[in-house]
Amino acid sequence: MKLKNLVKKAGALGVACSMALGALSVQAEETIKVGVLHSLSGTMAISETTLKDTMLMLIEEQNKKGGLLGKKLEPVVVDPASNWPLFAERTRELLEQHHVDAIFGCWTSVSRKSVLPVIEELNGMLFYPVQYEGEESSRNVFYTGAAPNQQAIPAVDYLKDELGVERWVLAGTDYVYPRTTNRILEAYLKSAGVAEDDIMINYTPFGHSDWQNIVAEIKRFGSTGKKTAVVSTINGDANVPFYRELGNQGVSAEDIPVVAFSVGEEELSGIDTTPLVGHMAAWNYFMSEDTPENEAFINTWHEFTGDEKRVTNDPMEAHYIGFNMWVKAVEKAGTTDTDKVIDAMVGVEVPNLTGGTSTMLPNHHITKPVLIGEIQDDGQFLTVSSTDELVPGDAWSDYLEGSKDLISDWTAPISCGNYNTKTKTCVGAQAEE
Amino acid sequence: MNPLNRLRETWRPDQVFDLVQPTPTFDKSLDTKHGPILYVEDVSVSFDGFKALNNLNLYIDDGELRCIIGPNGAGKTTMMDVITGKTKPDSGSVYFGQRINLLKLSEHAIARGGIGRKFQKPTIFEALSVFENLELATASNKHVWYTLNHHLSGEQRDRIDEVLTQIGLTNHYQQEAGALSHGQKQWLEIGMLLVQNPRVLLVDEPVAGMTGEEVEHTAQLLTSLKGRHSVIVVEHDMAFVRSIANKVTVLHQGSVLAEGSMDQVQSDPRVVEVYLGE
Amino acid sequence: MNPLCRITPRHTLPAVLLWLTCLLPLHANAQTTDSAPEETPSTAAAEAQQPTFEQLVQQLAGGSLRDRAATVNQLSSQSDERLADVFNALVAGDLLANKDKPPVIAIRDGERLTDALSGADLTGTQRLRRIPVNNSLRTQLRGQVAQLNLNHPNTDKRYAAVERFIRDGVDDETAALLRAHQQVEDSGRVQDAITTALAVYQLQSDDRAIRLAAIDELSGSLEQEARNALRGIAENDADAELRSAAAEAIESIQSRISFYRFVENLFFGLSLGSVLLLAAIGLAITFGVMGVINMAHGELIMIGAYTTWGVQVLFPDLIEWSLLIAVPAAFLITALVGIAIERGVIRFLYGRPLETLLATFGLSLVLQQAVRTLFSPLNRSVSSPEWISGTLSINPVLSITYTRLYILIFGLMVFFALMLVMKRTTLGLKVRAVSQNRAMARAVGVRSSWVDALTFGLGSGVAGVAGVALSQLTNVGPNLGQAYIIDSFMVVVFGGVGNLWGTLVSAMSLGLINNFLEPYAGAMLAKVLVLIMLILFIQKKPKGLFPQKGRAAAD
Amino acid sequence: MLTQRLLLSDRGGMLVLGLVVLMAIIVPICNLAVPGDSPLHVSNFTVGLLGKFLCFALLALSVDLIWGYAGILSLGHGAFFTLGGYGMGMYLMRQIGDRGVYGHPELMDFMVVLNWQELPWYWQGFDMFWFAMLMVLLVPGLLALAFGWLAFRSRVTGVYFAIITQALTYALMLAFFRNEMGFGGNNGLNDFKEILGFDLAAQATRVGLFIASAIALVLGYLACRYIVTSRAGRVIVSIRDAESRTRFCGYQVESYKLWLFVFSAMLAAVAGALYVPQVGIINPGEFAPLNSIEMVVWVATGGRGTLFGAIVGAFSVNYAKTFFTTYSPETWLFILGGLFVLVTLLLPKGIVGLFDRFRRKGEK
Repeated sequence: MKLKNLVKKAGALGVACSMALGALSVQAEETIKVGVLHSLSGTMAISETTLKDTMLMLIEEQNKKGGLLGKKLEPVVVDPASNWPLFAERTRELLEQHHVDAIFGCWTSVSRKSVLPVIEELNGMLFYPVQYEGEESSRNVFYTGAAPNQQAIPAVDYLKDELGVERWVLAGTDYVYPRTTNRILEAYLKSAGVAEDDIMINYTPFGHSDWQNIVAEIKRFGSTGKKTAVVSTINGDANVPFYRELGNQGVSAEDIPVVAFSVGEEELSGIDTTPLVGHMAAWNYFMSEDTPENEAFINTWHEFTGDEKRVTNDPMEAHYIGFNMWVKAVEKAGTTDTDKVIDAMVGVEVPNLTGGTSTMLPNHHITKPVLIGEIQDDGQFLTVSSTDELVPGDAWSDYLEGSKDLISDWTAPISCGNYNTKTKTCVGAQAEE
Repeated sequence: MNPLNRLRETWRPDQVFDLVQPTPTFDKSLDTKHGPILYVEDVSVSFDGFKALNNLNLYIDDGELRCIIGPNGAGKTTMMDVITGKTKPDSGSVYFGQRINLLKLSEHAIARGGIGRKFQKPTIFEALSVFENLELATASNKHVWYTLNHHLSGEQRDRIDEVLTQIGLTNHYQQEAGALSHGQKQWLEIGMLLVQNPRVLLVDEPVAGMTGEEVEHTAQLLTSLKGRHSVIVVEHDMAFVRSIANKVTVLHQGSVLAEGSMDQVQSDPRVVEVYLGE
Repeated sequence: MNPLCRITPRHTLPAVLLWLTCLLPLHANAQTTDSAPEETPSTAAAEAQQPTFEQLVQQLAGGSLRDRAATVNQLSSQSDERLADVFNALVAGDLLANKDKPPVIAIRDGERLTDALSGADLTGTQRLRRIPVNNSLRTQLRGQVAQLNLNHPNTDKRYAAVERFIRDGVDDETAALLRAHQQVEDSGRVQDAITTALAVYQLQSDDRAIRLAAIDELSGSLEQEARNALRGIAENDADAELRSAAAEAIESIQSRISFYRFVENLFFGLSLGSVLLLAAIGLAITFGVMGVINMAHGELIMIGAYTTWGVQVLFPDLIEWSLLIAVPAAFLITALVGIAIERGVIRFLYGRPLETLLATFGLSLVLQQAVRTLFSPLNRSVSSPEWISGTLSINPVLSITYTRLYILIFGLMVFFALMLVMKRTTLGLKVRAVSQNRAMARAVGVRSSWVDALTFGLGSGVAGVAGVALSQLTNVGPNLGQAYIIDSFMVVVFGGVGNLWGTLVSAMSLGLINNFLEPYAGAMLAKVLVLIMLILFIQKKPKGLFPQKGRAAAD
Repeated sequence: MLTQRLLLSDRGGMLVLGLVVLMAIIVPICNLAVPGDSPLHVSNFTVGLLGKFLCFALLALSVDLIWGYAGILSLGHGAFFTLGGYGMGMYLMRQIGDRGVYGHPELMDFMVVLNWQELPWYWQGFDMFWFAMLMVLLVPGLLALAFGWLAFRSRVTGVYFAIITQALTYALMLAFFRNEMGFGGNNGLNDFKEILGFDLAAQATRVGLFIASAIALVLGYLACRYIVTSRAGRVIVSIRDAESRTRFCGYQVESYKLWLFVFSAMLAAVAGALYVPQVGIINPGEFAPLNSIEMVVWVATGGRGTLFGAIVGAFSVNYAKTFFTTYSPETWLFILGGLFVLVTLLLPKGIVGLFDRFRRKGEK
């Protein structure tokens, strides 16, 4: 009797297991599949869900235009749940189980780092839409967000030259993007003759909510009579309490302006912006840009979401550019074969939403305009400065000890992500390839 | 105490490394040549200002069966807690034999040293069988590493059989302990004390909730222990106390009110007053 | 003198502003006439090509920001009486324009729109858009406006104006202005500020005696600019005596500052403590008194915060009152959710505290995702009413933010209200009875299930109320709860489970410790150190700061 | 005799263990030998997934040992798991050598970015596999020893213990997030190249790691069985059911708890060390208190107090998570959260208890 039950139990488990395996191996169909790898739950859902919707919209629009190479595009959405190992696992799933031809995804640096080995191993394509710290280059990744020289350095230039800022607070969340950006900025400022004493660097944990001390300290730091500004690489959730504390302690944008690299329209839509008016952000796109392309994009977005109040932001534009570049490259290559598309990508030009034309560079970064905007009380930005020409993204910073001699060039004959221009060699891991 | 001394006290080797201290070997040093095996002297305990024990003095002779009675709140259970190391008194001293200061030992060391305790509510390991209950309690090396590989010796098995007979559970030895009747659980708990071969047995209300027949059986069991072990019984049931005791101590408000034979005690006017006053 | 006496109620501000708009043109005139003599030659030369006031104002509507700045410059040399109105509106974002040629320029005052040039009523005109201003422009405008504000009836405004003079540097001309004003000034605070401003000005004098006197004067000032000016002398001046006098003055200022900084730190610590208290106090009931390890506590706080948002969305005209409405609303809603949780899940799990942990953990996931699905994963914007924003500045180095102050007071009020409920009402009595001995309480006729539901509802409701307060400090989004749950448990455990006083003391002391560690260790390490201290403390006192004593607690 | 004790008397365990062994044999064959287009082929993705589940199962085992048997709820087991993972991660990082993006022969890439000049002392020795593995066991073991010694000695129990273990893992998380700690901050350790000279991207290495995890799970299971079926195991259960009785039987309750806690921590660390090369990244997020709660939920779902229940729980909850995050990303938290509530309410003994109930019904 007991034995029989045991057998039954085993049988049930076996069936369950085989169902499990079967369910996970879905067969490919006659469409071009596009992987969408953005967290829909967990802490990052707040930022990434919008990007998933953007991708769905772009794919839908492309299908309306007749798809690509005569085939329909099919989005494959998975949820890596803000869990970094899960990002790697999902990437493997997208490439191995679903056989997607390109992946659009990731937000945080750590998620990209987690995905990187998998995407290289399985030779996929990843379009990464968020501003990041640089110091990386992969043949399989296309960086459509800003590198530090496309965001941080122009912003500091603006503060220095236009507002006459002499004292600098570099405040950031303690992770790799602020660390690297601040190191670059520190080196840059020092090279511009700013004294050590005039730079204050402060790091806080993720989601830091008690800013009383730090804001008080910034206030004191800014009270020496020299014009002071805060360069903020504070991440996501910590921003609201930070700005609220600034407002409450009476630090106005005229006294100590804050220029942020991670605060966009979407973040502002969750904040009462009245006390923020005049603080700044540096991006490559603002929703308030007055161009026909942007107007069309915003209209499509509102139509797609059915919500007239939804805002657009910089990473969305990055996906817009990245997706159009990929479409163009596939058309140019006439196939979705990864190697051919990767080769076709370099040099592709598509219009961006701010009235210019972005180009994919040999280092897999793109050219972008740099805009500085001031926050208005309606949660939008007022562009106060923009570069005259598009700035090419730089994978390796010129201001860091380890990387100033490195360049990235994925075209022949160099074909290397970290090529040392002095020793004329390809260093590190890629040396063998 | 100045801070330095206090620091020194906290970092005394036996305090710091008390986890790895060897078990004190009691029997060799247990010195009962002056008669009493347990000395409780001037012990006071208070909880939040309430004095549970108030300068209590109590001496138990080797091999004696002593009954302790007293109204609720007289401090009977607290006294047991102090002897077994569960509660540390505010003042006073408790000696086991002439030399062993019980206040310096932890509960398990006191138990290993030969003072067994039965709780008011039967506490046995309900998930284990009767035999396993006794096996766990059996006197042997109780260190972690030893128990990891240990099997019962023939001698220990014999001792368990013997106790099983003594407590009348021979036929139930495979049964899950949780399924025993209330009385049987009480006996099993006494049995668990016996397999440890204790010198002193503290038995808290052994017959509460028992049927008449069971009470009789318990009385027999306890009197049979006299001589080999010192037994301290705390009980409310006067008839039961009369049936087993030759010496009775009456506690009241944390100290000894009267001591003597059952008849002596019952005729003591202070005792009468305390009991009638209730 | 009590610094608090100097504070004027903030509510009078709008009324005063209105009055001001009537008065301003006069000062504007006065101002321009004052400075007229010096400027006359150049102004006269430029007069020929200079556009009219009307043209300039219309120019404001178009062009780039840089053009606008130039226009403002030109305007400031104009002596039109409408100028102050235009500037005030521009800096406040109340100057509107449409795309006509030439554009209609309107000034917005609440709902009312008036033409900036003709003063005609334009209320109801469509397609008027705000004329954008940026920081540098705003700074420029503020400087202009500040001069005009020196005679403002509001003390705060006058004070701010003098402050701005100090900051921008006092020259001969402004010094004369200030001296003149000092005679009529009746507020001590503004008097002091003017004295400082003049002393800063005198530091630059050629007369050594005047400079020494100025240093002496400034040694009593807490103004940052005063210190900077002194520092300049202490470091660079050629005169050794002046240098040492300045250094001494700085030292005496520094010792006062460090005292105020200590007071500030104390306040920061207490304020952080009050946030912890609010977050933890509901848990002190559900976990401390009832023994339910309520992992969904954070989500109840979140629901409270969302209620505030909901109130503001439902009654957009009542922003000033929204918090007062939200407090009872949040209490009711979260209490109901709490009662639902208790009846639906927790009542089956009494006596199994560790299993309540698992079930409520599941619930917290469900609640979070529910909020994501219902309200989107984005943060919601909760605005702060006027009366809660801003600072109470006691002196130039010590100011206390109203939000923090109110939250501190609010936290204590909630605490004492809860204390009263627990100690003075029959519900409190029954709660304590049930928590100590469920069977006994039932035997004496307490309906324990009813008490359980109400107690849990009470704890949850308090969590919701905390959410209202937190919505003024932090993000209102699905992750709000998770940010506070661990801290809340730490506070309750540190204080001693089942002891409300313990919760208060532990929240405040954790807040203070954290705050005093932060400057030395950094925000991150400070938190780690506090946690380690907590772990070690629990080893020493396993039942927290104020353990429950007696026989019942022994087991 | 030992076989009888460890296996034969434990039918559910035999069954589960049998399945694990079967999986460890079939999956590699189906992955390596069966051609890719065959329906029997098991993809690399599935191998990785199952390998991860095996590590989680080992971790669940360690939680169950301490919670299910000794009744000590630790909400900080994620700390030991992650520390083990970091030990392995440090070894793997050192194996990168000069193949990092900056080509520095000794320093990790993130150290170059932080402008560090030399390798911190605590990174020394991790280039040797044996040393790294020793540390994988020792560091979490010593942490558990110190922490447990303090906590058990002062009789911190139940809820209090749960909360301070949570504080422990939370403190570690915050500490490891700091870049100054020298463990790569939020990015953690990633981009590993090879283990013991085998290329981590190679299929065979993955299968090897998968088999190693299966072996670790089986050995871990047998070790746990050995403990719980010994007399020490009975003492441990007695401590759970009647702590003071056990104490008055002469057992030093604290040292039993302590050694079990240390053993459990080491088991968790081994799981972490095997987990890291398979998922390719370790970062402080693994320390998050929520992760540790989730581990407890696996055990509760599977059935606490039965070792194989922990394995069943780890596999089923994680499988459900994988399944729902793929096929119903918007609602998986509802389903998972609801599952936890229902399991605690309706299945106090977990899935295993459910089977038992069916069996008992069948017997009637």
